[in-house]
Amino acid sequence: MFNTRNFEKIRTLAVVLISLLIAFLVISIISEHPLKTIGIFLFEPIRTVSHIGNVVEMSIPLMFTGLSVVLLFRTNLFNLGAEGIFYFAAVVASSVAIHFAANAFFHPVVAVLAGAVVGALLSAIPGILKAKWNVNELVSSLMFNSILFGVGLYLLNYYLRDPQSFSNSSYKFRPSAMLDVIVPGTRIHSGLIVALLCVAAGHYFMYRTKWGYELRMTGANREFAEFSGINTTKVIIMVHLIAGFLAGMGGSIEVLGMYNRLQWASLPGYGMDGALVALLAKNNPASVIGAALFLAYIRIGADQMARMSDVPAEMISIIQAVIILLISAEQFLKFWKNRMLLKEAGVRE
Amino acid sequence: GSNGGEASSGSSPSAGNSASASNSGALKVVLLIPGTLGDKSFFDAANAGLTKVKQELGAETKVIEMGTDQTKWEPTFNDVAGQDWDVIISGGSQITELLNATAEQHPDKTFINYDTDIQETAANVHAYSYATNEVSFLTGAVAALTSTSGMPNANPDKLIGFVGGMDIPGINAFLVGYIEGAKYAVPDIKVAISYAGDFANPGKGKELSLLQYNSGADLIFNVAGGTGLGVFEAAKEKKRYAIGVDSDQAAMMTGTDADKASLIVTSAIKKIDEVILSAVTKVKDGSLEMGKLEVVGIKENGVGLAENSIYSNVVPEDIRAKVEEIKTKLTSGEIKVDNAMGMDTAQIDEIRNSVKP
Amino acid sequence: MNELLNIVFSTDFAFSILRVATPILFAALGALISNKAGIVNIGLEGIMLVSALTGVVVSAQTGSAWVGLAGAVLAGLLIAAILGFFTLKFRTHIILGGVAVNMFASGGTVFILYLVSGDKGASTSLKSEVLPNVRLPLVEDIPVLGPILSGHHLLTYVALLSVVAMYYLLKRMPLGLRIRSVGENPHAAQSVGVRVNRVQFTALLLSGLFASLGGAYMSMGYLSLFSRDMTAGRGWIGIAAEAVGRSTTVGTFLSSLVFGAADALANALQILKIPSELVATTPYVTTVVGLTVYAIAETRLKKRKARRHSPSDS
Amino acid sequence: MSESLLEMRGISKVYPNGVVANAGVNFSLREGEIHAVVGENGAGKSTLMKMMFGMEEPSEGEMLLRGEKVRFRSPQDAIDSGVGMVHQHFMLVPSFTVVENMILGMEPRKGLGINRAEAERVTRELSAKYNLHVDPNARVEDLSVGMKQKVEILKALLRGAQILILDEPTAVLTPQETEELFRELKLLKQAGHTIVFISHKLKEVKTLCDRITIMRAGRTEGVFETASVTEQEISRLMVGRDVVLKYDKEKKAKGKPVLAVRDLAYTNAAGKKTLDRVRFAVREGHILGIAGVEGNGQAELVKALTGHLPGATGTIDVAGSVVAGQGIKAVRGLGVAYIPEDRMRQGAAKEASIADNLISTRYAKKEWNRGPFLDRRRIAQMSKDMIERFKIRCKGPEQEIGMLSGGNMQKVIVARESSASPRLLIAEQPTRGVDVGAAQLIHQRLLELREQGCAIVLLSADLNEVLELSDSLIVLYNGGVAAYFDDPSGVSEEKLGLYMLGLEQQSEEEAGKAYDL
Ligand SMILES: Nc1ncnc2c1ncn2[C@@H]1O[C@H](COP(=O)(O)OP(=O)(O)OP(=O)(O)O)[C@@H](O)[C@H]1O
Ligand SMILES: Nc1ncnc2c1ncn2[C@@H]1O[C@H](COP(=O)(O)OP(=O)(O)OP(=O)(O)O)[C@@H](O)[C@H]1O
Ligand SMILES: [Mg+2]
Ligand SMILES: [Mg+2]
Repeated sequence: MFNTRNFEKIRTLAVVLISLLIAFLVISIISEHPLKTIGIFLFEPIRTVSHIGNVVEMSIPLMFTGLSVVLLFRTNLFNLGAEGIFYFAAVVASSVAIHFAANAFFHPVVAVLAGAVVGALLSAIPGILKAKWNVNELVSSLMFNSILFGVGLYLLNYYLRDPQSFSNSSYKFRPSAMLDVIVPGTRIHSGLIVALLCVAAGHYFMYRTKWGYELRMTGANREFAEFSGINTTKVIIMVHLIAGFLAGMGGSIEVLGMYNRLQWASLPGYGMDGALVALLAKNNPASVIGAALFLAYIRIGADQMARMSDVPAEMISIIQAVIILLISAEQFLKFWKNRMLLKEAGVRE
Repeated sequence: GSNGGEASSGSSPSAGNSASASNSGALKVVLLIPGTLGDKSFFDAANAGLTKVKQELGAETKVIEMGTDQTKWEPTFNDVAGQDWDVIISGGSQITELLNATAEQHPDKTFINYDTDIQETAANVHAYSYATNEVSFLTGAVAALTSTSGMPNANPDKLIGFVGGMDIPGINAFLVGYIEGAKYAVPDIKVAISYAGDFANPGKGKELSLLQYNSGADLIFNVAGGTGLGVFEAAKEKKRYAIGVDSDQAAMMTGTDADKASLIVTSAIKKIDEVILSAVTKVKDGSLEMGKLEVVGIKENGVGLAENSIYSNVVPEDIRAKVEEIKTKLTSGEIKVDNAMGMDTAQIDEIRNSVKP
Repeated sequence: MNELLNIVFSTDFAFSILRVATPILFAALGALISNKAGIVNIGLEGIMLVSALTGVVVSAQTGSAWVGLAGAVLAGLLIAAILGFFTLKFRTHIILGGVAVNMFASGGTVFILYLVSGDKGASTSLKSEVLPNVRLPLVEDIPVLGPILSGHHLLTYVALLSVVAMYYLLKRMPLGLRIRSVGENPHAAQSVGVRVNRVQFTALLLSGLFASLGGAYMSMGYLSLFSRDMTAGRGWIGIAAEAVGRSTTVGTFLSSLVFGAADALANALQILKIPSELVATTPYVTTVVGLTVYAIAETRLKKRKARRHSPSDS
Repeated sequence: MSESLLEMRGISKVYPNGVVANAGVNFSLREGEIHAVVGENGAGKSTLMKMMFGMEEPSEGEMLLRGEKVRFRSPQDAIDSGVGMVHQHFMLVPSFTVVENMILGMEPRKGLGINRAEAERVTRELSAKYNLHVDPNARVEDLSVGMKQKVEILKALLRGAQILILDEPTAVLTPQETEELFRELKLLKQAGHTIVFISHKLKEVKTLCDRITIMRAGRTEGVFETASVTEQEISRLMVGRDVVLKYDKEKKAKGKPVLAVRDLAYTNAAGKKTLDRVRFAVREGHILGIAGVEGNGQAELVKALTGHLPGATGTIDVAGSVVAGQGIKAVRGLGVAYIPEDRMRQGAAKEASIADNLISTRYAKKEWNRGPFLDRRRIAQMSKDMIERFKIRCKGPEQEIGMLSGGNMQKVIVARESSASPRLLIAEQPTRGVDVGAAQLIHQRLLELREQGCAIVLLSADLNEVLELSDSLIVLYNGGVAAYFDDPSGVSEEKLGLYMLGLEQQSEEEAGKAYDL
């Protein structure tokens, strides 16, 4: 157990524990019944089937954006554009859900694919800029988030908005476009199956196919990949396309699975959360499932806590910040690993 | 008004737990906020209404903030409907479908939707809609009369302003009433109109207002949520007037910034607190008619101007008398105000162009 | 149209450019100094937000705008220090650190506002103070320019002076030399005894300082209150301005002004009824286009030079 | 031991990636000596020196300076104690001027700003004093390698270094420049400085140094007076066995031409002609050595050969196909293999496994795939074979290549590039920074390929290596072919040095014989 091979796992566990400890500290300062409150935070999400359902529902968009970000990060591309694409794809899927008619099988398929394809194409723009002219993908993707939000909101307000409604909400989706609930008693929808399939596909793609190999090598050392004969320009564009496809799919599935109209007047935040999921998953596609569930779990816990106790849900943003800072802290607990290494190298004792 | 902190601690933390069954007689009323408290507007007003319900009717109450992530609303509704509350209150167009759907699944409970524009209403729901056009008609009259008055910060230009959050029907409902009221009071009045495109950017609200004030407007009607806070900032900087919206926005500042508050001559209020109190009172004596959307206007005391001390001190007697007169005409139906809900863009443009400076 | 021209060519409008550009400029200077040291600080928006809140809360508690400003600056420095501690000591990835700061700020400010005032929306129940506007004695008498340059908020002048200070720092001061060396070749800097971490930490603190001034400006002058998410993307526009200004002091300053002017113009253009959602995207579109044009031009230039030289040789 | 100026005891170092670079090392330095540290690549020499200079902190162990316990937490501490270091890789800020590089970290001040005049004055003074002439206002990126090294030494002296550590200073120098450096070092020694000198060239060590510390696999193998050991003995201690420095290779009949380079020319973005009408040819089973001081066109030549130099004119034929304008992928498709100079950047992906690194040039081929998936079993089998054949010291094919020592990493690269039966191999510094044992293995592999009829272009700064392996040899100077030798075995290093420095030049006709079809 306590050897260097398990180090990363132990470290992740330690970070989670520390974060929960901080959560407990914050709660004790604010709450009049800290023990009860933390109890709600920790156990309420699994107390009833419907709460478990809430956790799973929330993890679905996180899986999509998480997987999308994993692919990008793994290619060493610091692109945080999943956020804008998630939003914009939801707008696209909504228009298909509103303005086109089809049967209950094809309608969601067409709407989700439309969102995903548009997402892929939009994502390709910073990809091409990066691959061909080395335009910093971080800056361009952040800019794209704001651009896509502005344009998406414009489309929502001018082409999709229900004139009967007071706020920015679209017309109702046609019922045929909405995703089916697959677990009775919850709102877990068929998007979960798609998400799990995508994660599995992502895993096999990354570790078993030559395209995944190209992706990993480009990420590990672009120059090396280039010299080995890998067309890294193509790889970077391909990864952006796939990542955009996934993020777009996530946005489309979220809106068709969880809403009956589009009402987002601000970016929903799942793209940035995707970076957090990717971090927790250590950039491994398969671990995205656990990471997304974990994040959804603590958020639902925080919501329940806000509802049932005297601590507001915004507390969770502190916990999330701590988790991000510590999880990606390479040197955190490294001294301990070094000691183990010296031991294993036989220098000590 | 009261604040969220009181609301949360005022209700027992265990109230959410259905196991802790209630002491017999008291009515159990829960309010679900589709957002968070502290907006100094609908949500705080609803919360104030609930506080009145608790104080005046002796009901057991609880407020739940559901946050802005809409995916969390449905599970909250289901949780709450499954508990032993007698009356479940929520409001807003965005929540209406969900509220109706939940009500249908729980026919034994009474639901109140305190603010919606949607006609459909489930059999055990009583819904309210506010005649914002009527109250805006009054603010328009106040604004136009102010602009042409000899009030210290008014100028001779016949120009007033309007800053909206977004160019959407809900905001334009205010605008149309405002314009019609202004024209009714001063036929050749001009109205400068801006939309911020954002409900949470007070900086932008301030810039837009400064432009309007600089071009000669001496009063701006703010219908822009958080962005509107910037309108008051501009009013203070330029020493011009403003009118608040949704709740008495002068009242929330008198304690902290009296100068600024004294420039907010009045506010167009949705009397959500009154409406909630009266609805729950009617539930108690069994007189609330269910399955109905009730439009509450000036006549029903669902909307009105904030007639606070600033209004009576700052606005001259003759203007107030004129406003009273209009109010009577609105109540009697002598004046009918157009409603922007359901108008198309061309119609609204026509109205906007009629007062273009 | 006439109306519009009247607005745009008024001194009020010129005055408003500086006013609108101030927070953008602060954020851009924050981005510049950290980038020069090789650290990409994308947490500026979050730092601004935290400082905006702190300024309001502290000035309300103490009744002094100056103490409030000090509080805002300290809060900004503290966040920058935490970010620096994790990224430099624990090697947290800087971009993710920035994501963490922003995530913390958007929820955390609401959380703290609630704890302090019981409100989650705005700080109107707090009696906070603002910093003064300043009239420049001689300048204000100059025709046309006087009314444009005088009478701004104190922090607007601080921002302008910061540009000069930044130029001097980077070009002339030992710290500037070290910051640039650390950004360009940290190993070289380290090998001559420059404490790379310390210099980067300093740069990050300076970055936090500028962002915090931007935040204080938002809530203690430009406006006199805090409301949730009130920075409304100004930190990101600052990052954009730094990128368009190609990481030079002068370029960053100019592009901040241009973005400020564009924003002011967009407000004035309300008369033309261009959808505000689209107008709001202009700085971002400009940045992407600008970066792309620069990058393509650079690639082309390299190729052209090579081609121009070669044929004559063979 | 009390006479020690500086002593390190029981030093261990673990890098963050898990490499144990030093394990219980003892090292001591006498005042006024020139002390050599030798050892295979990855033996931990640089690491030990970096700890002495405060750039890395020891994981364990202690250090004494003049008998006092010291702990350097940063180079500044070391500099304050009079330790200076010239690194294996230059530590200069390219866009800064010489003066700016000199004063960085110890800027003379005037008010808040830097006192530029004073900075320039001290630079001029110091370079005059030590006879190390440089232009104070030149940008460092424009300087030659030798110049850069002078700046490095001046930097250390300006900081008052009494102990001067030189990590492989001669690896990039010509024999003439090396001699000049040695003269300067001896002067410094006379002036009372103590010098640590790291080199793989045992001959240099023998001529320059007083004592030698030998390192192997992160540990010290012993300390010797230079006079008391022979080169053979040192080698044996470094590698743990005898090393053959001579190779028997048969002169072979000329095969078909594989590579033909004609009139290759290139002018870089700055307008400098970096390749000038280069002509040469290489035949099957033939090794062409290319010697030259770094920066005389080798880098551009290799780029052109691997299809990486758009804008170059002239023709390059590989087995009848024109290379110009094609990317490296197409070039590799023609049967070209390439061992890059910089193994960390172009040769390997550090975080990827050994197996992943071995397959990088052929993963796309049908035989390594089964349907849409890579044939993992086959790849694992191949990796195991390679590890065995090339004696790669590792835990297995799945280990990260970044955890290996430099020499073993280089073996992985050579294994990959040489096992695809290439028609042409371009080997750029194949043994740079590699220990003698590994170098020998690599040399043997190159000769095996030659036996199999592969054409090889060998570029190396190690003249001994070029002379020993090549069938013929060209010298590059200023982008052009300065000399061609049909039979390198008769050429001395000194003579080569004259051509490399441009002091002599063959006639065009003589040099043109390199292009002999
Ligand atoms: N975005 C821009 N818009 C307009 N002009 C620009 C822009 N970016 C750069 N410039 C111009 O390019 C020049 C670049 O400035 P300069 O190189 O003097 O920067 P600097 O302040 O010295 O920066 P550094 O200290 O990093 O070198 C300026 O004179 C400015 O006019
Ligand atoms: N910064 C680093 N991080 C991780 N590992 C390192 C680092 N620097 C060196 N190593 C590893 O430590 C070991 C010792 O390296 P070091 O550079 O000290 O060897 P050396 O004796 O100087 O070799 P050479 O002759 O090649 O310069 C090698 O395995 C090397 O890969
Ligand atoms: Mg007037
Ligand atoms: Mg070394």
